[in-house]
Amino acid sequence: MAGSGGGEEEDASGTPSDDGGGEADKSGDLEEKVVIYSPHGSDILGDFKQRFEEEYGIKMEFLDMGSQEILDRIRSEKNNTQADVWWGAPQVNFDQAKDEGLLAEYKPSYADALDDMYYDEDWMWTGTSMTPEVIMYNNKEISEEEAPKDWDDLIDPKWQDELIIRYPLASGTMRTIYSAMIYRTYKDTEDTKEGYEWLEKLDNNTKEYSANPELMYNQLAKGVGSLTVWNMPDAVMLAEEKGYPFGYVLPASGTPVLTEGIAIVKDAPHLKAAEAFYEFVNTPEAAKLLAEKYYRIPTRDDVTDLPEWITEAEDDIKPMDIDWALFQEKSDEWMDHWDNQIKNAEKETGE
Amino acid sequence: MSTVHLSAITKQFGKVTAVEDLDLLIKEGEFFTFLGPSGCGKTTTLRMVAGFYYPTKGVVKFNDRVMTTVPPEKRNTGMVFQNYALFPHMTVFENVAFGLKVRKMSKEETKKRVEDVLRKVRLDQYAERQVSQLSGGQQQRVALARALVIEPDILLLDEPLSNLDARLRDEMRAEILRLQKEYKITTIYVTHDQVEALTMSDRIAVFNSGKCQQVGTPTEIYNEPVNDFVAEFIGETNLLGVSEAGLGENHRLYHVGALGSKVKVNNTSLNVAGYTENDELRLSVRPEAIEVSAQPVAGENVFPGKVKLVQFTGAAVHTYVEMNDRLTVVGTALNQGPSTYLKEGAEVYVRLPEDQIRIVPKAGV
Amino acid sequence: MSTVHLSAITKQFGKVTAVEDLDLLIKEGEFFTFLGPSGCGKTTTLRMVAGFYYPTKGVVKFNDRVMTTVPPEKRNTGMVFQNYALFPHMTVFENVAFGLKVRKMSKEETKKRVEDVLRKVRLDQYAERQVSQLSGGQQQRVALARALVIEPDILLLDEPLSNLDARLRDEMRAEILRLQKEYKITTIYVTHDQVEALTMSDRIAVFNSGKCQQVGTPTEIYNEPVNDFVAEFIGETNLLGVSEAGLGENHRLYHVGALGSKVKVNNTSLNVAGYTENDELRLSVRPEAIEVSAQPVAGENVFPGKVKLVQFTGAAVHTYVEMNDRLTVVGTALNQGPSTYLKEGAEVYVRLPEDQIRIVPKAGV
Amino acid sequence: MMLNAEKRRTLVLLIPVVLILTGYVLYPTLRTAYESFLHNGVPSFQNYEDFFGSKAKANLQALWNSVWISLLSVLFSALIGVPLAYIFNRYEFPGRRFFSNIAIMPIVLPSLVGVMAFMFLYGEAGLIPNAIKDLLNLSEVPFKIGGISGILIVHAYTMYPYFYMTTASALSNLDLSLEEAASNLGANRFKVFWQVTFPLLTPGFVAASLLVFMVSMASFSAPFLLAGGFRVLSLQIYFSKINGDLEMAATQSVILSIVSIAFLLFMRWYQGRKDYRMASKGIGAHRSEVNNPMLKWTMVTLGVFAVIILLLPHATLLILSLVPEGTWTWQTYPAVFNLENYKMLFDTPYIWEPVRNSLIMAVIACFGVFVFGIFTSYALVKRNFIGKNLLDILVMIPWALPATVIGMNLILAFNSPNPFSFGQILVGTFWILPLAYFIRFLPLVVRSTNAVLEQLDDSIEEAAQNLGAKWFYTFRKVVIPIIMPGVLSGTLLAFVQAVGEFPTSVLLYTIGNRPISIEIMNQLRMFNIGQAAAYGMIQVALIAVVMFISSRFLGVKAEKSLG
Ligand SMILES: Nc1ncnc2c1ncn2[C@@H]1O[C@H](COP(=O)(O)OP(=O)(O)OP(=O)(O)O)[C@@H](O)[C@H]1O
Ligand SMILES: Nc1ncnc2c1ncn2[C@@H]1O[C@H](COP(=O)(O)OP(=O)(O)OP(=O)(O)O)[C@@H](O)[C@H]1O
Ligand SMILES: [Mg+2]
Ligand SMILES: [Mg+2]
Repeated sequence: MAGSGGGEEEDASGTPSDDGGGEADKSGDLEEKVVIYSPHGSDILGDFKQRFEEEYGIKMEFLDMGSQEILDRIRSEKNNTQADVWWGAPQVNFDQAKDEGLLAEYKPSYADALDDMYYDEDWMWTGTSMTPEVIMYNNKEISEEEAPKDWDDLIDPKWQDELIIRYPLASGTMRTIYSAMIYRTYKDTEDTKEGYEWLEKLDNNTKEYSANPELMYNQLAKGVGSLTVWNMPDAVMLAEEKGYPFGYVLPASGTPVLTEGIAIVKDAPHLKAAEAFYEFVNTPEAAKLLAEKYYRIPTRDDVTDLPEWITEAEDDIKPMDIDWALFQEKSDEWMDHWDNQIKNAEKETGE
Repeated sequence: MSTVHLSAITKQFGKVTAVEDLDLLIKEGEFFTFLGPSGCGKTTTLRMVAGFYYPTKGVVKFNDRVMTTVPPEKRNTGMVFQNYALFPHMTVFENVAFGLKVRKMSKEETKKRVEDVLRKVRLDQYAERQVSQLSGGQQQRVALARALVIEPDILLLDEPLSNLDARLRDEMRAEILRLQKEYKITTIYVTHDQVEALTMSDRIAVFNSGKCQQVGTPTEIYNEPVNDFVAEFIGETNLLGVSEAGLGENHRLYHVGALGSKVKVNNTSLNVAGYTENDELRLSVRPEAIEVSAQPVAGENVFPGKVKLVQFTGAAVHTYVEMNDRLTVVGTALNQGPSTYLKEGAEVYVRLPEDQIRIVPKAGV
Repeated sequence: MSTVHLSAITKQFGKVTAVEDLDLLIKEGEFFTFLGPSGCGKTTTLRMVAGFYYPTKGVVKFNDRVMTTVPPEKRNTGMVFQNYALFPHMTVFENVAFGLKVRKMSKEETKKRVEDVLRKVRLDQYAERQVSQLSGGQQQRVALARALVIEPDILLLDEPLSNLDARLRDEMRAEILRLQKEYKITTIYVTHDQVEALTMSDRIAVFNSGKCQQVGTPTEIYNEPVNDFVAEFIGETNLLGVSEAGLGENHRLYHVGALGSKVKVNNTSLNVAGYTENDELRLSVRPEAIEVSAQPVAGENVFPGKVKLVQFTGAAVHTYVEMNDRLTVVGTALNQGPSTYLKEGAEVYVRLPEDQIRIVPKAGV
Repeated sequence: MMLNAEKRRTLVLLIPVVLILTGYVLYPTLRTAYESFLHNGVPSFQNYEDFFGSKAKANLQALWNSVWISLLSVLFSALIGVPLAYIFNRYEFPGRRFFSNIAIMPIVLPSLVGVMAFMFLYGEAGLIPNAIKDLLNLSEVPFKIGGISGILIVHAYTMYPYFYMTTASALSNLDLSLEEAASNLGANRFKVFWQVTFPLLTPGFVAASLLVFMVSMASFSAPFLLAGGFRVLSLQIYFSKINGDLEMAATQSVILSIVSIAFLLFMRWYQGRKDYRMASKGIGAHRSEVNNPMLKWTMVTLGVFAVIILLLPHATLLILSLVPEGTWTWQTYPAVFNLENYKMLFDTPYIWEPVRNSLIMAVIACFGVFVFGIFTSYALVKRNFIGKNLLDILVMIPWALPATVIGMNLILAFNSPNPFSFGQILVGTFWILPLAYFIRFLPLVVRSTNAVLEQLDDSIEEAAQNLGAKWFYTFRKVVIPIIMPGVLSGTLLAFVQAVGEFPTSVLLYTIGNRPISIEIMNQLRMFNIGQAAAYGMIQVALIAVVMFISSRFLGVKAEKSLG
């Protein structure tokens, strides 16, 4: 499947690497290997490594680590660049890297298939998948009917001590959600007051801040709390794949949608190979594979036969209109305020 | 203020037997001394009394209480360790005060008594020093003071004066004795200094290789040793192998192999120790009993010889006289000035007074 | 095989002056002894010779080489530490072999020499023991063996026999002397045992509070002490405060305050030490020189008294005679059996032989 | 001129020590300090003004929290570690050796999974509280850990081995006749311990307190996992960094180091007041005898009990590794056990690579700290020179700083060529990690070696020199064997930690030297807690094997000196 997919993709795009039957030919003008930094985990990476190596006959090496760490590391290796491709991180990270001049421009062959929400205006990065945020609940404790339907339901006092929240400062997902909650009113009023009040109420209902997702899942599954906010693909994956008793609700008023992307690192030592890989992971076939097997919602609008959970939800997802540039500018300040003022006032110890 | 009763005590370290089948009864208020060669088990015995070792076999009693396995802190003994065992993190004062503090004595009283005892061991000026800044003898005196200050029921002193000079040792001896008599503290004393042992002790036990050879008062031990080991170990002596050679009215005759002649000995229990037929016999005569003279002397047991060496030891002068190529005897005379010393090489006459000879059996191994 | 020359040595620890302005020249192959009360600076001096302390002032020379700051391992001295300083992680054999191993001696040779020296200190059976499993005296002998086996140029012995019994001590003394003479090792010896000092030494230095009082041969030190400190410190003596009272032809007269009468003393340098007008004077007479007799005796300097105490010390018997309520003197006689002891309370006559009295000045502080 | 030889020797000893510390500790640290005086790239005191000004509330609170949490951690670790060490080293009873080996197992627990194992064990949904609840039919769980109590418990559990090991090695050098003297003077066991043993162990305690205080000042996993909202300085640093405010992070690091160093100086002063060299005459290492059967069996029971508690987290880890994915989510107890996680793990082709990497790098680093640590410690304890305090501070800095900061320091210092990296760029190469481990764990060896060296009587060394041994020979043949227990315990600690090291590894590893901890982290990130646990078990097993071997072969030699 990978082999035929690769062929089609090249037909459609006419990338620099020439078409041709043999693998040897494909690897012709590529460097001997490509180095990928990615937070996608060894399952996906291993899978793609095998497929890519089969297709191009060159080695793919990967470092599997968190997106924040990738940013740190690319920054620290600036003088001695090791990585070719950075695959997978929320767009804020890419924006930051772009600001620091860590990325190289590349406009992929499938540029047309992307909504302009999903790429950088300078083609420093492009989106590969999107991640809507949802309200996730323990369906052993709460029935579908009982579950909150929208963000504002979460601050209802009846959920006192029912929320388990991933500690927001350390999590891109949570930062986005928190910032979005402020931004909802801020965009009109230019004032954070209402947003802060909202967060304060949320803090009231929060029983525990979890340091990592795994702990959050555990606490939620075992009924220590029964509600959280999290991203949709993980919620689906946890329920279907890992047997967690989780259900999710797409907030009625709309939800922030994160874009995960890919970028080529500036001064990449294996540029040609990097470009090949860049293309390779976002062919429709690859996108479909990612969706089916790894619960990623593609950004390309030309992928067909997607799994049911995506097609079903597609209509319910109402992307919140977000000014990401503003987000990036303000979110540190907002989170700082939350950390110092809001959490402080109410929950000293997190106990 | 206790008796100490050791019955049938044996102590083994793995395969080494340090003390074997020891029976001792030390009386209330007695000053009892252990004497014996290095490694004979003195410290080990002391440590069993203090409670740091438990006997492999046997029972330790204080008065009538069985103490065999009572922990050390409940025995109220005061010990001076052979290696001092001073607390390095404390000053001299704190070291000495330790036992009093444990006994919850008031601050002033402690201070008073510590200062008092430090004065007695001549260390009052050193009270605030760290012990690592003291000389060897000073450290030893701290150890002594520490044991004395608590006025224990039983005082265990393991060579407590070995690093002191003669004068200080005299003073300390007097001090120990004074305290011991004043509070009637039962005292067990280990020393290698015979003068110390003989002058201080009420009774002495002589050990050899983990076994007790003789128990007795100092004069008994010195004048009436039960065997050649004790005779030789306590004080100087000349030991000659002998065999019985006849019995007179008030005397016995012994044949001395090395002299090739007979020697006459008074037939009293003072001069002849108990022995059995199978024992090898020895003649013991102390150097100070031997008369060495340049002129022929009258009396029994006079033999000619030649002065080999004259040794000056302070108060006394030892004269080594070669009797023949197999035998040299030592005579001791008081030092009456260099003019009285015999010349080396001089022909002399040696008399072994018949009333000061003692016949002893050879010690079993 | 070196001379040791200490010139104008002073050693201070902070405010404490342990050794003050010391000058000593120890000759090649000499057996030199330091004597002095506890804490007088003997160990400190030894350590400066070994190189563990550097003098605050002054110079240390071996032969003509200045060694003041040469590190210890380059001095080829062998030292027995007062606290032994055995290596706790090694067996007896390894401890003794250490110095040889350092000298890169072959395995067999090492083994031979270590076994040899262990035999000499009577520890051949203990070669494989851990040192912590030895008795105090055994440990001390390991320390001795360790220093002897390397046959150093200079041997430094800090109370090396203090924990040994008299017999073993005799043997060890003989062994040390034999080695010392055989290899002509310059030896500095610290001891508190005066007999040891007097019998072994070629020369002796007497210290007090960091200062050297007298250097001389044993007989000089004993018979001709320069002041009352030396007289009193070496051997027993009776010291009486006196003042000059006249000059005869061959004798001098001194007035003894405590006796309330005059005493005649031979006017020789043996009997009268050098002194100046300002010195306080003391009369020193050794107990063994004093004649105590139940019958009135003829001669000069005879005084009546009463026996207060008779003390048995083995070879000798001390008789304490009370002359009046201010003065008690001690006389020593050889032990010739209990029948010869004087009775306590008996009236006696005491003679102080005019040729055996010594007049000395009081030591400056 | 007077002290020529002595001084020369000190100098020879100091030069390499100072060079290495300057190059690999001081220089990187100064880089960070320098960073803290930049504001938006311009030199200023703005960061410090912020720290004590606009951000004071959070920062000072974090500082205060860090300090008292650390002090309590020291206290609790001591309360567990010291009695255990005492019991296991002083009394002979069946199984003593086994128990004493188990006692350091907590340190084997990989930090992140370890804390998670704790939560699975004692958290609100944990096994123990729920088991008790179900057994006794309670409506609520009887207890749970979390928040501050959780941090303290985890700290005490994971850090008491520092006390345990330093105390154990110091105990082995203690002259027993001192204790005997005390009990002879009438002090009961308790008094003997408090007034004699305890003070004499001061060098050991000082070492352990320093290690624990600093490591909990810099501790990250426990406060982060157990009390997400609780403010401590190490987390503040992390968040500052995440928020992209590197300069603030540097400022906070500097403050944290200053507090840690203040503690170091305090402890040095405390220790310096007294003398701990046991200079008594001869050798008094007679072992006390215990014959009381009551006492003996109490000990055994206590031992068994302690071992069970100590091993529960490991057991939990084992359970987690045996529970297949998806079968223990909402269920209170796991029901299915099999080897699926291990199978999946072993199916990956490169499974042994991280294990091998970790081992090699830990061995390299440990060899370095072993050799270098001994010399440094010797210089610190037995030599007098100007700037000794400074050197001591320098040695401890890598321990006083949070690991992440060390990582940052190294990145800043070595991502461009400089003399200390021999003109190479070290970042991105294999050698940067062993170097990081070396720097980080040097203080462990130095501290634990210091503790035993303090107790060593100088005359032992003098005796060797007097016998003609050169300084180095003396050092090798006399000093080292005697202090071996201390050095080994330090090195072992360093090894164990190096094998599991995460915070600096994550910043510095490359494709070629990926260590185990990174692999565990990656599994966790992919929510494969089972496989992470399985990997954790591999790590535990690995370290256990190494510890076993070392106690078998090296321990024998060290124990010989105990007599
Ligand atoms: N490190 C030190 N600091 C301070 N004072 C010291 C130190 N070492 C020794 N002293 C003092 O110096 C003096 C001389 O000590 P030294 O050890 O030389 O005595 P010593 O003659 O060997 O005595 P002893 O016969 O008791 O062993 C003593 O008063 C001692 O207290
Ligand atoms: N812990 C031990 N293990 C094995 N043997 C020991 C131990 N302690 C002592 N010994 C041995 O037991 C014997 C008696 O030792 P002890 O210490 O009682 O001798 P001592 O009479 O005090 O000798 P010294 O006068 O030399 O101090 C010695 O031969 C010694 O080597
Ligand atoms: Mg002994
Ligand atoms: Mg001394």
